[in-house]
Amino acid sequence: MHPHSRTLGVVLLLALAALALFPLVGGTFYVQLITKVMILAIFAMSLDLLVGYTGLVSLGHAAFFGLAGYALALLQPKYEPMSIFITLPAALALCAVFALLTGALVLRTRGIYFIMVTLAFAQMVYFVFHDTALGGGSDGLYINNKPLVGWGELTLFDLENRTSFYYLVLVLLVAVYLLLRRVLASNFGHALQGIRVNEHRMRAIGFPVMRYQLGVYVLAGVLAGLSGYLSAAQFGFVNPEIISWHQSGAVLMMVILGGMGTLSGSMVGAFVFVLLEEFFKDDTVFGAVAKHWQLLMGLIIVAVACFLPRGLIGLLTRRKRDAGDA
Amino acid sequence: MLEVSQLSKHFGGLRANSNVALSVRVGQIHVVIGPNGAGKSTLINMLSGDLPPTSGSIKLDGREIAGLRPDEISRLGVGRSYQKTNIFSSFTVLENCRLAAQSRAPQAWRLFTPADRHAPAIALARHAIAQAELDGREHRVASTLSHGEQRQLEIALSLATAPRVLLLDEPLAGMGAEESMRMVALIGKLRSDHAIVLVEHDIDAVFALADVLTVMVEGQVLASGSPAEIRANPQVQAAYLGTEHGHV
Amino acid sequence: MDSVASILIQVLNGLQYGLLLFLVASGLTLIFGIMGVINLAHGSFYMIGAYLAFSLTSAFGNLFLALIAGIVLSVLLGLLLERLLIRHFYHRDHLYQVLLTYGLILIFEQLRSLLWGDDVQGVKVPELFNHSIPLTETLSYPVYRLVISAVCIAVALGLHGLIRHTRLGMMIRAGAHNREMTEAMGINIRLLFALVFSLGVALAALAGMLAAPVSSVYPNMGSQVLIICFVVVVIGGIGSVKGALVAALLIGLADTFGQVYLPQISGMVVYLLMALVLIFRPEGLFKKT
Amino acid sequence: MNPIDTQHTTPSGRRNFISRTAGAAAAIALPAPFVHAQPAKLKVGMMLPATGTFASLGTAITNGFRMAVAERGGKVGGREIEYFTIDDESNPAKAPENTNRLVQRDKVDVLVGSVHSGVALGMAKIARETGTLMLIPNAGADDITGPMCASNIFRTSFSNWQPVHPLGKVMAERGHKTVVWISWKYAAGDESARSFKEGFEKTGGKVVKELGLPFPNVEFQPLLAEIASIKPDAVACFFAGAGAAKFIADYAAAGLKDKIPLYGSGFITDGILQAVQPQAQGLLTTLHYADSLPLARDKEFRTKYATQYKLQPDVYAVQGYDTGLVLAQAMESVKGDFGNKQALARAMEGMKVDSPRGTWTMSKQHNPIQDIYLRRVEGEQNKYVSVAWKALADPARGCRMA
Repeated sequence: MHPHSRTLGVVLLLALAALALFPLVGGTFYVQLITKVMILAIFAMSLDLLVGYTGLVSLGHAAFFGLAGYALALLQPKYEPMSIFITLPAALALCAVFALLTGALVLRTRGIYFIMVTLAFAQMVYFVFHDTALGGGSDGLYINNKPLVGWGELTLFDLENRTSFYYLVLVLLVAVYLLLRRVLASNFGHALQGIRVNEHRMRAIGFPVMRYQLGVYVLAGVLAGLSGYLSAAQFGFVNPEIISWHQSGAVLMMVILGGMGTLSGSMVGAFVFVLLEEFFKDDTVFGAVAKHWQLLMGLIIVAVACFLPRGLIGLLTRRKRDAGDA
Repeated sequence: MLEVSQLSKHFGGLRANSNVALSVRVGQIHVVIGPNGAGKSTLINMLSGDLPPTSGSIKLDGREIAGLRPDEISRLGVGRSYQKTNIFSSFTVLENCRLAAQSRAPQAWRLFTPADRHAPAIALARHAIAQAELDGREHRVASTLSHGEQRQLEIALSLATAPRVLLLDEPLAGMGAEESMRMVALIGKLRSDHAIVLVEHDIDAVFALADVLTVMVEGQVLASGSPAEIRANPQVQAAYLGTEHGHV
Repeated sequence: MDSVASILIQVLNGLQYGLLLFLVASGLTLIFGIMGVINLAHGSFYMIGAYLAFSLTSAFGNLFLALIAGIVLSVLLGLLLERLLIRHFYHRDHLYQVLLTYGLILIFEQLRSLLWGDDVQGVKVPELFNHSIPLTETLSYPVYRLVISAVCIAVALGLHGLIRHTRLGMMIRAGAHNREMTEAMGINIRLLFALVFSLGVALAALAGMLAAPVSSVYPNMGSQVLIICFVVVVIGGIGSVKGALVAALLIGLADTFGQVYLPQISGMVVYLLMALVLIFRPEGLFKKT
Repeated sequence: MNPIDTQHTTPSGRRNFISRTAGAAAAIALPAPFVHAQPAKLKVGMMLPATGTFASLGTAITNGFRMAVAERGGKVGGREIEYFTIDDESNPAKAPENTNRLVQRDKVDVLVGSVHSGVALGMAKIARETGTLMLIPNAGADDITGPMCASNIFRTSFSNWQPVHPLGKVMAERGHKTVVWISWKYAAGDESARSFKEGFEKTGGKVVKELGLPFPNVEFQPLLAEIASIKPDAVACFFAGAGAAKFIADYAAAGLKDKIPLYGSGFITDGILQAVQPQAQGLLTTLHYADSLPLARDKEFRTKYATQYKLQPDVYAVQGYDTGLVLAQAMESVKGDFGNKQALARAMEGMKVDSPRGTWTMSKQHNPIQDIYLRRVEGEQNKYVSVAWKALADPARGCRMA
């Protein structure tokens, strides 16, 4: 349905090459920063699946991000690592179950309701971790060791090494991107896009819309969980704030900033969003205004909402079609 | 094929349909006419599952389908078109029809096979496009089609779901004379392998196509029979044909 | 104190909290229902109201004058925002409304920081109401809280009268029902929307002003209120002022009793309530038809 | 671009963009000092809240710290200080990353932060991993100088255990036998609750009920009704900031003020008295600082601070100031040789700090051993009443550092 433009392919390959070479030249801090950006890119793509492709505007996507992070923190013994082959599937399964349960409820609603209800459910998860002793309350929990990539005595590679961790995230980012391209080009993916364009007619031509939406809701939840798991592993720390609605708002902003309904746009959005935040906070550039960096961020967000509905990718691609291009 | 009896729909105190009955079989076009507000669209919406009936029965091949969801009814072989064009306007013609065809295909849930290589759905889609006489426009984006072509696509979308029963809600709405003629011919051709329920205002088209006519007034069936019987029915003449010439 | 009195007092507390929530949520639900706009910045208007009360009370030395001036200012703010920004988002996807109003939250919060600083500030309870009524041997109930409840009830009645018996109310009802039809009836939809939006802003700001003397004014005070009000709107049904009232009181009571009897899960009680409502009434208790 | 830019240029396009903008800006903002003189500057990373609820606390700490350094001519141990600041937003979720920014990008020698305990815990984790010297000017989480204690992490403020521990003794002395405790249910609230209970029950009193509500919920009314029905001899509490102001106002409005005396951790009356002055009159609290302390050192500090910043100093300003003092004294004792970490740590352990709050000593677990004062609210001030506990040391449970 959506032929990939050759230029975009070339740009993506160049970006991949740059990312692959980056740790050879970048300082420790920047390697970590780009790791974070790549993790957020996975997060943003997972949300784009809902917002951009299926037309479901969720303002509670951070719930999955946080759940998986807490799953890692709670599963792993305090002072020793645990195999990623146990903790990751468990974290993702938790997200899938949560998506299935809440999805069955939130998908009964539409439009504004959907936005508010997703927000409220995420808020509920926030309070579960914030108010109960389960996850260390408002102080959160430490993850003192990175997950072990291996089994028993056998270790394939060591994630304590920042470069190894970087490459693991890079590989996962590419894998998620390819997976989603494949899924979006499939019958299932086309059905999702049909639902976004005309949900009513989709029913009339025989699609059990709710089941498809639930399917994509679970998929998006699981992928958001993957990014949350990686983020928790990277920083070794989880806290209720990773579930807060500001986190959900930020990732929504990334999706739109980059250009929703385009996987590459989500990745660009994650990158630019983090970069802007870095930039505005820099008091060598903005002096006293840096203290009020959120003001600049707010202005940018308003400007994007007003003038850049198709995001940065929309600036580059001059296609008139409104349909999602992968 | 499709048997409707005692079908009623109430919106609060308003009786949009009361005890409506009709039946249609393959090879037959059953036209429903009536003035605005007679409840024709409500009837179609109940048959397609868009509106749940308040009471009554809709049997498809003897199976009760009243109250099923639209997608369930669609998958049982009932296709419908809409009075107000209701297509995937940002998709191409082929994409529109392939999507519709896909819902019939056994591999609808396969996550990793590219849809545009999904042969059964594409074959079905192309067949529907040919039937709706849209050949050559497969790769046009739906929103760029002319009004008449969009109406054809509306029909093609239903056809791509390989229905046995077709519910057509004013397919000629907003069409010019020439476009209308083409559409009438198209619907005529579909008669041979579909059972068709047609709601239409255009009097010429109605009498050109109808095998059976049902006249509805204020949510009730006033009369039902062959076109000749209806024409001769004094009640219909008094209540309807007589007063609203040319616009049945 | 016997348990009956204890429960009665908690009911009073729950109702008072609920009524205040209603004031914020009613504007939110009207803006949702009539204009089809999702407004995340609604909590900011509550915050702005509270800060206005702080500044204006010290300027006028009197909360009543401050209230009046504050309402005028917030209506103006509403008109300005509607004219400059919101108006261009009526026909756009909710997504962009979310984005716009999310950006506005950040902007308002930083402007607040620039204008008023980041300290906690107090607003004096008006002398007239600055005493308490003894309820039990140890506990008394502050008169000002009763005043808040009374004002909220008056506003609720006023809203009811406005919607049922005035031309604006007729337009609001028609607009909530069917936008195109309203336009066809020759109603100036632009004017209607501008009025509804300012009404919403004024209601939220009024709630903030009323609450300021009991809650103090402080940074980020709007966001907590906002999310609870979302829950109110979801439970009550979008666009239904009556639904907002019932839901707000329900939440006020649930939250109050949750804190006393289920302290372990009190943060979650209102969300569980919402989930329950969603299971049985996905469109809220008072779905508008 | 400045050749001595701390950020190494790389061929990567993205990387270049970051470093170019930051580097170029740095070159504009700091032209001369970048080409540095001898000896090298000491890089201090200040990670404090600049936005949100705790923003004013961040400002007070920064002011205090800079004042201490300025008193020494802007130098510590003969080395000038280069500041790196970052807004931690009081958001623990961003703490590890923000800390990394200072430690790994800016390569700071010393980390100073933060207000929020969650943020400080996130910082401490990285400080432990990287061995960066960390000075905590506020966050009171017991764990930091308990199980998490480390040779390179020092706190110049208090542990949550400290300020409320003497409160039990104070209340017992006033004849209260049954007490209801109320606070937010979060780490600082829970730690204060435990400490208070321990202190009070040692005197034979009883905490008859512990009430709590989710942070930062401020709907206290139901809990006040609960207190009224329990009718304890007294109430003890821990809140902070806006919530504390509202609690004091609500407590008075509910008519409890004159019937059941209220006591609290000193934080409940800090920085909010302008908001709830009338309702708070006469309130007794315990903290490691007070207004009108009978100390010349304090009077001098307060005058100077008020002149310099046009602000009244508070406990946070003092903590910031002490953080500066600790760093300066340690640097002086190693004569500016920051590389000698062991000597630096030795200098800090057991260090006597001549603070405006009174002289205190750095414990072996790196937390102040300090006097806790009983204060009474008079006007807009927390007036000194007496020393509630002389030289109180945190028990530092779980700290395995010798």
